[in-house]
Amino acid sequence: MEIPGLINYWAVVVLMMAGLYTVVARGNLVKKIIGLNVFQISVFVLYITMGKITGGTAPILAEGIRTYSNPLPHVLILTAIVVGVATTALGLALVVRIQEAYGTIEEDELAEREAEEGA
Amino acid sequence: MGAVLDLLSWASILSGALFIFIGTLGLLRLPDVFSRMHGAGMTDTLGAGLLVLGMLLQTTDWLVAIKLVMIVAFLAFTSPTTSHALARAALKSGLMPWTRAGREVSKENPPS
Amino acid sequence: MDIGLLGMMVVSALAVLWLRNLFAAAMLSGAYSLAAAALYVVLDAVDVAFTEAAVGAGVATVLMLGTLTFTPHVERPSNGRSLLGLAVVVATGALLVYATFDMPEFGDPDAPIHHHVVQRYLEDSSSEIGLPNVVTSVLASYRGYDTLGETTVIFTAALGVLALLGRGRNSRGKDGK
Amino acid sequence: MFAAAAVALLVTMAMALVRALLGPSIYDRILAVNAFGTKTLLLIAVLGFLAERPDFLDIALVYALINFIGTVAVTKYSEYSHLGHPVGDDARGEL
Amino acid sequence: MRAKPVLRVSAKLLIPFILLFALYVQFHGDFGPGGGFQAGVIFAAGFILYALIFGVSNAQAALPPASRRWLMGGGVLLYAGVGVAGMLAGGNYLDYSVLGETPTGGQHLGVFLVELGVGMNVFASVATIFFVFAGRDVRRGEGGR
Amino acid sequence: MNETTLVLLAILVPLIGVVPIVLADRLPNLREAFSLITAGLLFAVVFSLWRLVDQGARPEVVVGEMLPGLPIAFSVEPLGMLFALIASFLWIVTTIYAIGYMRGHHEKHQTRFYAFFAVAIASTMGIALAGNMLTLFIFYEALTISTFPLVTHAGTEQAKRAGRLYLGLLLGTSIVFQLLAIIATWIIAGTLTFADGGILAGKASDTVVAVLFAIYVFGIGKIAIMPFHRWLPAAMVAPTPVSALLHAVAVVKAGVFTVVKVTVYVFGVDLLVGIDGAVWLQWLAAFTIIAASIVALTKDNLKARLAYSTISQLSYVVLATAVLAPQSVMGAALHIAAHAFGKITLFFAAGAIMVASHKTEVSQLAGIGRRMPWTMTAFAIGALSMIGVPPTAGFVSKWYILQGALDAGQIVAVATVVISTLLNAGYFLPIVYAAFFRKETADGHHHEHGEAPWPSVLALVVTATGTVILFLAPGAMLELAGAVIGRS
Amino acid sequence: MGRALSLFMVLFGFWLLMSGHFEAWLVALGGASAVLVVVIARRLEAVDHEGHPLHLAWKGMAYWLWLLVEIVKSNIDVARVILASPAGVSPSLFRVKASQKDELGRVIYANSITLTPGTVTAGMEPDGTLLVHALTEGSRASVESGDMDRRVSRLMGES
Amino acid sequence: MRLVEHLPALLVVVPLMAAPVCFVMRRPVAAWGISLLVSWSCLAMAVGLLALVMQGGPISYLLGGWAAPWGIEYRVDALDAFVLVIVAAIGAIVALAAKRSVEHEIPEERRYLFYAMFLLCLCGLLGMAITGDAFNLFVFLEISSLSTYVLVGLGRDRRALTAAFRYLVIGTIGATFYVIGIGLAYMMTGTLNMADLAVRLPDVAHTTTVQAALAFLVIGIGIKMAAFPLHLWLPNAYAYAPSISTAFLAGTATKVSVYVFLRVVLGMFGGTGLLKAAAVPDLLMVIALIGMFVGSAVAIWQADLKRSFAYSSVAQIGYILFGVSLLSTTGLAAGIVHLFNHALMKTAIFLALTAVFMRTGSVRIDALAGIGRRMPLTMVAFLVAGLSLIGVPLTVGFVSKWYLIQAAVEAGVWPAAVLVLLSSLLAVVYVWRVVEVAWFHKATEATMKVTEAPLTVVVPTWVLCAAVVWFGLDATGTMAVARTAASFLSQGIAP
Ligand code: NA
Ligand code: NA
Repeated sequence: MEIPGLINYWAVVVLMMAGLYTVVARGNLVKKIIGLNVFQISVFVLYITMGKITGGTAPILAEGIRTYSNPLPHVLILTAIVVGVATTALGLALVVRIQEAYGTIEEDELAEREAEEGA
Repeated sequence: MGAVLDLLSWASILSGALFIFIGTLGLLRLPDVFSRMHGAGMTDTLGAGLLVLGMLLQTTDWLVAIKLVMIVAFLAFTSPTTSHALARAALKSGLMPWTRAGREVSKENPPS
Repeated sequence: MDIGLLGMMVVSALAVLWLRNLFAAAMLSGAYSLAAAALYVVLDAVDVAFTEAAVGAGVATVLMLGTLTFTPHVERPSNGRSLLGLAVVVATGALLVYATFDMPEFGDPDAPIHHHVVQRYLEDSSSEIGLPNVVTSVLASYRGYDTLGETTVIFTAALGVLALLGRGRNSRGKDGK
Repeated sequence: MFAAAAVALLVTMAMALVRALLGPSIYDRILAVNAFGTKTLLLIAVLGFLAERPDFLDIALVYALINFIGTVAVTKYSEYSHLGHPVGDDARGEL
Repeated sequence: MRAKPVLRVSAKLLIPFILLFALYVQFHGDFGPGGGFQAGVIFAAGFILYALIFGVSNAQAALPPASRRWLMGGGVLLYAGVGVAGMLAGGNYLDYSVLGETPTGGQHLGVFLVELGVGMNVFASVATIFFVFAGRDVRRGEGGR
Repeated sequence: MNETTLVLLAILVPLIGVVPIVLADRLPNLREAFSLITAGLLFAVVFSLWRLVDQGARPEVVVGEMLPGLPIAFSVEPLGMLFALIASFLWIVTTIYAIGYMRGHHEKHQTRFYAFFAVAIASTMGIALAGNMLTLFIFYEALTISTFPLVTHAGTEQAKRAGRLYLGLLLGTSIVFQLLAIIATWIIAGTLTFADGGILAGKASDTVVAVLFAIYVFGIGKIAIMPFHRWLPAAMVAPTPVSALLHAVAVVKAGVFTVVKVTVYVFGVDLLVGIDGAVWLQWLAAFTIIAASIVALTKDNLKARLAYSTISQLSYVVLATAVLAPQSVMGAALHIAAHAFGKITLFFAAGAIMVASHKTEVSQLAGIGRRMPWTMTAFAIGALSMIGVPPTAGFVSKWYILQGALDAGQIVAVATVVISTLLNAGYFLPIVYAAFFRKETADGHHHEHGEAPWPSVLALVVTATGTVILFLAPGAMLELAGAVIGRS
Repeated sequence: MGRALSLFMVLFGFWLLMSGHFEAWLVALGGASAVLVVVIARRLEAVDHEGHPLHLAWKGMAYWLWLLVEIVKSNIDVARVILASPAGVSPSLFRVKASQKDELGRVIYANSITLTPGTVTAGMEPDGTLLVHALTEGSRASVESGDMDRRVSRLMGES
Repeated sequence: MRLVEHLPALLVVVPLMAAPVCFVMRRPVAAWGISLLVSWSCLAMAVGLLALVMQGGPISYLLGGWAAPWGIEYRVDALDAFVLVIVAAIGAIVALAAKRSVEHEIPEERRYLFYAMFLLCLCGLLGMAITGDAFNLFVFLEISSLSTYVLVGLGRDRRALTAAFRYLVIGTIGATFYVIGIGLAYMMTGTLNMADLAVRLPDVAHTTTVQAALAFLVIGIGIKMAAFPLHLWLPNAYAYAPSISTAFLAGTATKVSVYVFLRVVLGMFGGTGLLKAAAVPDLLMVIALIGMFVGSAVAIWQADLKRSFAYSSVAQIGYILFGVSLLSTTGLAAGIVHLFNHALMKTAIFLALTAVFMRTGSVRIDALAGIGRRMPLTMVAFLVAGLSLIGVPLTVGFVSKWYLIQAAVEAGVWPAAVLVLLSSLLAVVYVWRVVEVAWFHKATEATMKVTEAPLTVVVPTWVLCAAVVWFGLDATGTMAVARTAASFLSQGIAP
């Protein structure tokens, strides 16, 4: 495998790990959503990368073009992006409600307050 | 004719890129956010303008040409608005421009 | 080209994750969205780039700020914990690296992905659907059902936001629903 | 030549990104990201020429039209800590 | 409507172009990048810009909740309804070929309609989400509900 | 009425009886009348069925397929018939007794008591008449659950604890062991239908058969074999009629019945003999008999002493079965009947003493025989039957057990029976002696009393008489028990 | 109404220029789209002399050309400063009075200032006073000279 | 147009289209009426499909008329149809009970949204169960997930919000893992059609890419089905969601995820030989057994009964996975039939708790003191379902247990069989402590005045209880379906 190809996947790995780590380790709920976003974006890059053909162009048919990159991953990722936006919107709505209900969006403080109420 | 156009186009693109580069350099090297705005403004105006001009000269498709022109036109509308909003917000937030004298200039009493 | 963009994308994403000022993070997330859009263009995914552009520039930042209106915009430093989390993340990363060992080369025209289902889309869509943009053909027709689902997803999210945050019809204000 | 322009844009994007990372004020970051956006827009346009596919210009056009919405939102937020003012009848909060 | 002049003027100038561009994107997705989703988002972005500058209440007045509701629900129903139409015309669900005199004619019509449905729904959904966030009162304190 | 209808009626009559009982919630007389009528009807049904079986009929009824290949089915064979006869007869007596007891004691929730009693009887009928192991298991579990509200009738903390132990041990053993054994049997044998000579012969290795047998035995918690015996003493907290149900009519009897049934119709005596698969069980039963008897000696609480006596007596049946000699298996069947009549008499007596004199401890009973002569005479008869002295039923069953053990040369079993007989005498005879020949002690809180309410006395007189009759005229009982081992 | 019609024409033109497809179907869609946008813009109260400054169309051309030259010049100035000595700039914040009476004129003036690198309008007060940030003394002087102010006033027909 | 031919599409599209109608109408009662109508017609369609499939074998429906693998295919075999019936049946029953409970727990102005969400969730779950396309599954997974987050977050207790958020975060990670897995599989095969994937994956099974795909899929789906130790999102989500949401989700959501596991992991990768090579069955068995014990044990200690039975669900997923882990026809059939059985009994339990909550305002165990006599219908229903959870004969729980044990013994894993049985004793404890409180404890002041719940809630609960007994008495039908489904699945698994 050539280095350029690897780099794309490395980026995917880095984004994925960074996003996931933020989700797991950061206590701030907004940060978790951001982390989730980055995590999802790594998948977008993975798909789009696999659809590329060297020497190909965008899959919009035109005269005189032989090679098109694979449109199917594009279609899938369009859907995934929409899903990502939808999830983000919903997650943030929950964050707002949590802030209003608890006065904080830090996970450990939330845990403390919930512990006060009893399991 | 084609060669002349080509040359013009390359020159335009090159100088556009140059202005963009210098503007960005300003973004990096100028002392505070207000002065950096001027650097950024260069990119939006002459940098973008020249670059697009270069591309314009390369294309034969009038549809492409029109879209290029529109890009510049819209940039010309949004760029000053953005800068203005930004500068106003920065001032309102209490951020004071850096000055040669090194003294802080109060917003209420700017040197006039 | 793609390497540079990817690099910037990764850097800005990392910065977004790193910054404790969520307001600043929201801003920088604009940068990685931009880099991503450019990257998609480089990788020939223009429709995806277009979507990223519209969403990144028009919606994402605004949504994030809309949330920060209600929440503190500085993240409290957390006590550096979660070795387990780190282990999970490393394991996931390792798994993905493992996955790359046998992947087809980047851009390889002989990769299996380019030789099965997609061929019909590229070869026959102009006669079967008659639209130049193959992405649109696949999106709206061959896999139109996915897109119906996608529309429903957005619809669901909007309803969900309304259900969670919307002001009641009977409470004050003209709207919220 | 387009390739050179693209590379130059890439370099300046990186520079803008540096400013976005360095800050120091929030406004520096806004400015830098906005500048980053302009360069991306131009890069996408150049890429269209590079690939000889003018379809990409529509993407650049999107950015030209709506990139500044984010900036407006940010400045509004930084001034009023709220995106929606005026929510009711009060006239506060206009930009 | 006396927002700060610079932004006010720019917004008034730009918004019609943003909206029209959104419609352009909506109807040219067949030929180039773009389509219903992108168009819906851009269209909503126009309203978001308006709300940012002139206030949410003014924006809501221009785009009342009822119309948003109809657009949201109608968008989904339009898409799903095209599928049902395909069924009624003797094809499978979402088979557009049977909708026109020729299969490609049917496909064109079907794609056009479903993209329109997507656009309507996405526009209204995104606008609604924004309005809900931006229109919320900050003063709801802890334990609010 | 044909035999199929009778079999189904045997299960349905008590179930249907629940309806009028519950409906008559506010009318105690009517409710109890319904209970008695139902009990009487059931006995009539079972008796008719016995007449048919006596003439050689072996009715089989398949109700329906529950799991693919596994029907809910009934088939009547002598052992089950014997069990059904005893249980249905004793239900009548117990109901009569309960009417006196429950009223005398002013118990709450009497409707619930009669209703669940009826369900328990229905379950017992199901066990007795089950045609395959699955059906038996279903009714076995149904019996556990339907008796739970009876055991915990008092609703006190103590009752709750007893209920936990009851449910925990009975459900626990049946779910973990019995079910496992049944499913394994199904896989090995491909059938669960009871058959003469068993269904496992030649289907599995000796080890598997031995292990499976052990799992069965431990899975039948109702035999109260040690170490799964604790539920029985704990359940003494329940009203006396319930104790009668547990000890005599249904529950523990269902346990030992199941052991005999599994031994004879699932494994087949010959199969187990061939592999010495039950020797360990003899030892365990022997241990339980002796240990429980010794514990009984130490108990001053009368019902607790009776409870440990039951644990000991149940293991007689297990021991007799484990000897695997035809005579002793027959003895086991006989002992089910003998113990039922004897133990129910003892419990009725204990309950009557409690209702009439509010005395619960053995040490309080000095001289009570003069105040309650009927009761204590019956008690004496029951005690003799427990010890195995003529003219009581206990003698008959012990006789067959001993004979079988001697035939088979099982010295352990013989010794156990002998030793335990002495122990039985040791914990029963002093009570009888004190009741009739010692003076009432002046412990301060005794009061003037005579016999318990007449229904209670009537009931215990009937069962005591039954105990004697089974000795004097054991014909039917011997015939049925003999049929179990193929001798008629 | 005239403004609405004019806006329609502009938008329709915008559509045709972008579209490049002249099939009847798409042109009709373009027309419908433009109508829709005009209707919405009217609801948004964006179709007024600010939102659609039809009256400035012709004079605007000349002004734009002039501004273009100014932009080029100031770009070169600022570029020189950045390359020579970024630390050597002498920024200042100062007030300048916009002489236009119409707010639209002031906005055009303010934006023109911002468009020319070296100066940024950082505020506008109701009386027309602009708060301007300049990068160098030279750029400040060019604003204070009032040349641009006069040209904008002329554009607006106020002088 | 022959309606029967279009059943697969209509089953999903009808609730999908009903949701916007509810939303546009904005009338809570009308929304409820629509939900009721739609969910019952879905049930009718699902039953019809099951009948068709059992008679005539698998059905394929090409959406958009495009042949698979180019278009999206609906493929209905016995397993799909069975799961569809489960989901639709639970949806229908819950819709019946929803009105009063929703009136009790959801503010009036949000009720129509609740019903719209319910319909969307139903649509998503049905879509997941019916689709034959791996990516389309993701889309419907998200429809159901997003609506689920909302259905949870609408709970009255503020902890519902944090629970929903946590569910959203973990659920999204799970879904994203799924997408990664599908992406990797797609990369090596070029197809997204499940049947096509099953054909093509064996050829590339030796690649690390496909192996990693399997791992991502297993983890992703494992999260969604709350398999131990990936279950952390579930207890709070079930505990603090509105009662009726819990009743619906407990009976459907994890069930469908298990179905996805069967369909994707076994169906697609069964032929690759990777499952056994990667010790997936062994791993699954260990996880299943631990999950059974941990879930049941933790359930015992919960003061909040919804939480307690949520943990019980974790344990029950363990049972299902145990059956699956054996990979034999009996094991799979046991797992599949337990999907159905558990849906019945758990929904009945949560509906009973819904009724309790309506009357007492709490489902903490001490709030049930003495309630047995005050709400006899509700609590007896609870008892019946509880007995089934224990696995008492004549209930569906017994049937499940029977086949699980049978499968374990057939496979020769006796110790596992014993463990399964032992763990069901824990169910005795957590069910019986409720029985004790309800019938043995004295009524408190709070429960003194409590009366029986409205019939609209009690009747649906009893319908489920009747089903619990009915299918416990005669399991030949359900087992026939489960066996058909299982044998189809197990045929595809490479030795
Ligand atoms: Na498109
Ligand atoms: Na400027």
